[in-house]
Amino acid sequence: MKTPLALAIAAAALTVSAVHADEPRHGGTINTIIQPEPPGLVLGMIQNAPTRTVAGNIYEGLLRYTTDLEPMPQLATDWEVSEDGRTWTFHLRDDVTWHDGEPFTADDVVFSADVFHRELNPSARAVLQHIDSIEAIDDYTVEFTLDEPFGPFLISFEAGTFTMIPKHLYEGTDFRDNEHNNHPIGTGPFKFENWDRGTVIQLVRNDDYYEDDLPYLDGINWHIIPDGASRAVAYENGTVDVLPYGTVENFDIPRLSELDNTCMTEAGHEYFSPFAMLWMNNREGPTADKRFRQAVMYAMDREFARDVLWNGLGNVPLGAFGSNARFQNPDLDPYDHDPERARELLDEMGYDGEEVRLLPLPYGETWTRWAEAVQQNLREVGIEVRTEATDVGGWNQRLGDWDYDLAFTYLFQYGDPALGISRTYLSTNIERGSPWNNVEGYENERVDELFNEAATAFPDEEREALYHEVQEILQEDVPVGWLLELGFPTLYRCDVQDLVTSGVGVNDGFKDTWLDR
Amino acid sequence: MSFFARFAQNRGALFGLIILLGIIVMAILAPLVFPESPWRMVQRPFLPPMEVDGFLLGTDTMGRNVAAGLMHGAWVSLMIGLVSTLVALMIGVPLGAVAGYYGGLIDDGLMRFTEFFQTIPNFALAIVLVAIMQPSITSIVLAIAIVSWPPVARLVRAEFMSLRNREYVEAARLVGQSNATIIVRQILPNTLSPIIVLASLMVATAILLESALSFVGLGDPNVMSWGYMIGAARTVIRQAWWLSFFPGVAILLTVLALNLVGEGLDDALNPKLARERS
Amino acid sequence: MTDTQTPLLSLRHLSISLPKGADRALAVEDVSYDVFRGEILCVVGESGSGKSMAANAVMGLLPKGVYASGGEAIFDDQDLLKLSEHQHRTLRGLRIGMIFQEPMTALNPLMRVGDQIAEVFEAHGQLSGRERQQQALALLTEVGIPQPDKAIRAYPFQLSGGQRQRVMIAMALALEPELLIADEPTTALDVTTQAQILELIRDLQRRRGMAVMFITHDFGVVAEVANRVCVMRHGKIVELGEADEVLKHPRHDYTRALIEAIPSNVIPEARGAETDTALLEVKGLSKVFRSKGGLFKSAREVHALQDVSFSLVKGETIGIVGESGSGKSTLGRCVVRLERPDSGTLSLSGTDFMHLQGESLRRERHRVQMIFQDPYASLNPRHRVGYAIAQGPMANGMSKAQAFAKAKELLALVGLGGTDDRYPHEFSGGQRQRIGIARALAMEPELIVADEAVSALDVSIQAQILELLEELKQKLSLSLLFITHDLRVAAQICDRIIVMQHGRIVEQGPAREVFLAPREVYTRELLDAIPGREHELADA
Amino acid sequence: MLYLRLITMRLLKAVVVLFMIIIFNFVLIQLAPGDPAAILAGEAGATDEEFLRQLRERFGLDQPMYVQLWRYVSGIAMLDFGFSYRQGVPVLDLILARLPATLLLTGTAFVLSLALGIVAGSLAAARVKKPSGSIIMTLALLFYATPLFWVALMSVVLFSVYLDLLPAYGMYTVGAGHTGLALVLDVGKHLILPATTLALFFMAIYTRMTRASMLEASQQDFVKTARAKGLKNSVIQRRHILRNALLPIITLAGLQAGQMVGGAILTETVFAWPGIGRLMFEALQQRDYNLLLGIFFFSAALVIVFNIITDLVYGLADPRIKEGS
Repeated sequence: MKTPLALAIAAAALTVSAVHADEPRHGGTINTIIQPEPPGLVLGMIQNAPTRTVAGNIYEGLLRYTTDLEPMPQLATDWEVSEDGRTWTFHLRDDVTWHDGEPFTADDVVFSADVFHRELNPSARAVLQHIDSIEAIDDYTVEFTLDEPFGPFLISFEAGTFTMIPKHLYEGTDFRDNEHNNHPIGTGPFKFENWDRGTVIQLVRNDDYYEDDLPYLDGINWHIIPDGASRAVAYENGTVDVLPYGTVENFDIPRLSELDNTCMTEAGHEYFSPFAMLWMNNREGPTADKRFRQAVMYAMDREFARDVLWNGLGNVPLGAFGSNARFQNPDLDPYDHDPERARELLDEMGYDGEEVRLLPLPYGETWTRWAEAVQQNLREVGIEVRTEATDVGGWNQRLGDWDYDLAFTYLFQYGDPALGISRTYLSTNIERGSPWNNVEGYENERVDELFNEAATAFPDEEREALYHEVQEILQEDVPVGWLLELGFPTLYRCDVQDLVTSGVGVNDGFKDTWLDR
Repeated sequence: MSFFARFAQNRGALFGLIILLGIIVMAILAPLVFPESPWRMVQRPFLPPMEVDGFLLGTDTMGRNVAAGLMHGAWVSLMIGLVSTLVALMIGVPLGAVAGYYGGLIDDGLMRFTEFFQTIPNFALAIVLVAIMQPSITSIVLAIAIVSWPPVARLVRAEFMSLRNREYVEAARLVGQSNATIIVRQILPNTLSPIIVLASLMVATAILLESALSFVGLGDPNVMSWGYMIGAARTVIRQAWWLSFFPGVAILLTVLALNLVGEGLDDALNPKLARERS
Repeated sequence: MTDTQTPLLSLRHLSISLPKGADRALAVEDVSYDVFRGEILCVVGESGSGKSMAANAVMGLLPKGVYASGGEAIFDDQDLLKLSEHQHRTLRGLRIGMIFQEPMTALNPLMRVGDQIAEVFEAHGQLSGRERQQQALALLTEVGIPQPDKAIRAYPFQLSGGQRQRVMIAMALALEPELLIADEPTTALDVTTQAQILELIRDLQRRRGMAVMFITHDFGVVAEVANRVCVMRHGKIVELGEADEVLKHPRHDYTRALIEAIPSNVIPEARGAETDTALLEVKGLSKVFRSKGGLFKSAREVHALQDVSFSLVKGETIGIVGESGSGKSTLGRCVVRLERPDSGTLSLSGTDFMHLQGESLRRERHRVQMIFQDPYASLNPRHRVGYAIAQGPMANGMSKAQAFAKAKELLALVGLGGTDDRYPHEFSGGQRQRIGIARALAMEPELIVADEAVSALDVSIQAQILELLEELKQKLSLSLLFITHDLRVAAQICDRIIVMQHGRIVEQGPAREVFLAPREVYTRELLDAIPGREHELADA
Repeated sequence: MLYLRLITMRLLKAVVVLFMIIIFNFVLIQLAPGDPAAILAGEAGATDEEFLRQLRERFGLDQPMYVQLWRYVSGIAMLDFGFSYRQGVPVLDLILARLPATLLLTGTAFVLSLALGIVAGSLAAARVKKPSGSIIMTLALLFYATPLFWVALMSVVLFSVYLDLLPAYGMYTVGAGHTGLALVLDVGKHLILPATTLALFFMAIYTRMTRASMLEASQQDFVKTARAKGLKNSVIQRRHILRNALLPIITLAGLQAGQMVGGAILTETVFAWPGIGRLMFEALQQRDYNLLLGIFFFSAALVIVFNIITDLVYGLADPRIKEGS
């Protein structure tokens, strides 16, 4: 009797009644924190985390993703793919307007993807290189043609990656000097209101938003507080209601999460799945020896780091693919904490006590502490370690110049190995100047082949087999140290409802949020 | 009255000296009392003081012994304070001596140079220098020295200017002593007491400066210093007060002791002033 | 001044204690003397005699740690030593006024002169603001300040030393006190100014009929102003009596010694030059000091020396006499080449001594040496005196052993044998001056310049040093350029005298001539201003 | 007239010093590792050569160093401090936006520390050897010896968290929409903790300095003269001793006022005060050269302005300078 649709509705109704006592209500402004202060708010021009977090509520992409990384309609209502997996057609909503009142059409999509992102956006370029053409079929239909099937194509339409930029304001201008950069215009549920540098960024409700009733909130204030302890105080004394991940130090989380009326969720980071790694320079020094790298893996007490430094949040990874990643191979031999084994490996390779330099990640206290713990772990198996502190600039430079032996980092996985994982191991991705490519200098032809084939293989079963094989090779070679799949918790007052409704969390989640006050 | 008797007349100075000696003993005994690295994670994290035997001051965020860190840190803090002061003296004393002794254009030039360094706020310059050289003991010591030599140069210059026309200096010139001999043998020994007093205060300031640098994350990551301990404990100040409290008190006491000793030295080296001041 | 009168101030068995660690326990021991209305009592003594202490006790201005430990000081039937600070304060300025030695520092540099005088009235709640200013003006007129209407608005730094001392006197006399205490009020002044201030004090005292307690170290001043004298030594009274009596017939040896130590007016015969070859020849010497313009100041030029010419023959002693600012010290410093003259010539035994520079100057320096004024500043406190003397020869290439042996010899020569391993602070002022002389001699110089070499010493010591110089002159046939502000001292030791004023030579000639028959007005003024000279001349 | 000449002379000197500072900083920062394009690229989380090339070209980083320096110096001559690489806003705008906050903070702290320091110092000088004097000096020594940031942290914990009396951070209550007097009061409330914290250390300095200077002044002959006049002790302390003792304090205060800008880095960071001290630290970490140079320039200029003011005040206070020449 029951159609799937009815089922869904029933389930939704059930969820609603179970979780909320009330219907969503309008009104109220939410106070939260942005850390660090973003350099600008035009997504696509700037892709760093704080820009994504704020501007994801101003701009939108064609799709959103659930916490299981399934696509949801946003500006596109539905989409289809051709048999050969090369042609994708998106149907757009016809009732969308930009914040300045102009209608949003297929031309904007073509402009954004083909012109704007091609010129400015390196992470979009990684996808765009697989796209032959983008055409507006009519005002509300867009067709993408790929040169060959590309596995992660459909996962690339998140607001922060393929941001929709208003063609009528940007076409023909110098994008970086466009006057609208200081007053971003998007299609999103919130409009830019004010940015008092060093203090606050304020967004207000978009009254003309196309989805009925949404958003519920009158506005969002993103407070800018540079000191971690002060940010914790801001939450404690009630100034802010939401602490997005990364805004308070991990040591504060247990204490804060036990405060009255405080809830915590780890959901909302699935799209990024931040994966902490230890770069090991494969080119020279002791780290060039596979056995040394294996010894490092055995020497590190990753459970300790997770439990003490990350409050037990997150997951010690098996290997190169995180547990959230698609196509993880569960049958690999794990690297457990085994100092004895590490010493054996070091003896075997004849490690002579040559000093290795360790670069911590200059992103706050937890990372500094972590580097200290790893340093101590390594010293205890007999590795001479010297920590070299750098600031963000120095860290970028040193990694870009490959001037390190061991270095902390974390990378986003972007939902698909072809976007987030392969970039770290492909030898074609060895290039000076960037801290995000194959920085360790790992070269393995077989690995290159497997990753390249898997990216364009179709359908998924074929991809899985290829990815499983590559994981076995990586597990043996240990090009980098796999430290932790980070759990980035979001803390909020329990009366803030529907805060995290997608795989990017608060980055685009405030449109559904309402206050039960 | 002997030097020490005059020094000991100032009860504060005596008190300061005792504290300082205590801290020096701490620094020297550290490797004996805690032979293991202070970085070693030895107990469960966030152990409050006096809860477990052998962990008088508790453990830190990663289960490292605070008492061990404090004792090893004494050595580091004192060394940074001392060495950076010595380096600052090595820059400031010759500059000030030459400027004050020769006067004229040389003085003008050197003083413009000194003023130039004083025009940039100290702490800002120190931060920039450490960041550029990358944090390490050497860069921290250098940065502290570079921002703290101008007062030395000014003091030495002033002393030299007031002494260079003293009759015994003129007498030395008249008997044909060379300028270098006059600077080193006639004038310099007579400027030592104010320099010693200033130096004792500079050591204190250097320790404060080092802790402030560590606080903003520019400490040497390889050594356990008090500044580092506070910087590291700052984020957990709410749940583990003892982590920033003990090193904070240690800094406070050291700086206090050095100041008291400085005052005592001043009294003992300038007995006339001391009588007026008391 | 009859003994039947009740004294205004009466000190009875006064003792004053010094703080622990001082060189003696009591600054003043069992001292009794009276001061009567209408008289000037001179308390005279050398440094360390405790002569000022009693006055300070009377004023309630004893330094910290010093206190009256016995006796009493009766002023108008009350014991000043027993007064509370408040009671004492109401007496100060109102009934007892005081003036001090250093006119340069005794006035608040940040307050206008008029306001500082007006403060005296304010302190005792007298007169209204306007009246105070008027009164201040009247006082300034009375003490003879030029342009009192301007001076009243001036800051102390704008006045000369003598003018400041007049302001101090105006302040002390503002409320017409019955007793004026003058603590060495003229010591820091030039001799001509000193004469004027002494005259002023005497004049005011007579007109107002007040009592003056005048503290001084100078018997000349005593002769000039005193009705009665109280001679002190080591905190005790040596002799007390009528001024004439004490001066003419000192009963105590110490008093006699002091009076005898004053250079007399009897001038020894000039010895005459041994040769007539000029050792030092100075021609048309000029020196200008330029102060660099500061932020608020414009650059200033001072012509310290203008066209100075003279010559000194080997074995001769020439005295350069002048008041402060006359350029006499600059001349001395130019001769030893601590300063470089701007123009003129300066030659030593025929060699040009003026254009030497750097290393060549350093090599020639030993030929001219200097004896300095301040015995406390002229020896490096960190060097043993043997080394202080030896370092000169060593710098000129003598071996260490030889130099130290020589130092020992010279110390013996100046009467300090066996003291070469002591530090300067272990010596008295006079002894240090002897060491300074030994240091100069160590270089075996052709010429010695003595710059105010005895001015900082007590008269008795001064006499000894002069004697030593005289003796050395004979023994070593020294050539000496003797710079002093004191014509009498110059006349005692010099063959010839040069009188300087404003950087120029006013008069030069044989000592006897200049002293007894001066040709120039200025020289005569200088001579007339010497305190007590008329008195002595009358005696002689 | 005199003042006019003074000011022109000082300004000329200031221009020379500032020029030296520009060159010095420029060279210094060029020596630093890390180039701003790489950092921007790093922050973006993804890069390729094209992106870096675009950035470098845009900021003129592809030019030789002397060209960069020349552009910068000639820009400053026309009050153009360039563009902030990271924030995409003219440097001058960023600094001017933050400058008032810093001036408010340091100005308040300065006045507070100077006033309290002088009062406490004179009290301590007048009560030498008495317990109250010793207590003041002990406190001053404690404040002097306590790390600034530590006091800041402790005061946040005490006053904002446990007592909930004062706001812990920021300059005003965001979203409260205060205007007029309410805004002034709001900012005032936010100012209390940072200004007091910053002031404590400097207050300790001024207290000690005042006391020493007063004791020295009280040894002067004119104090004895004043006492001989029969003046009350309080009048002597105030009119004679304090006035003379203030002269060296003015000089010191001028020097310290500049150092306060440095101290403000710590205070502004802990209290999230939106001033240039904090901006500087952020700019440094992000290698935002133009911004950093701009801030250096401004803080040096601030120090120079303070020094000129000091000279003028000194000139007013000391008649020997005012009426000299």
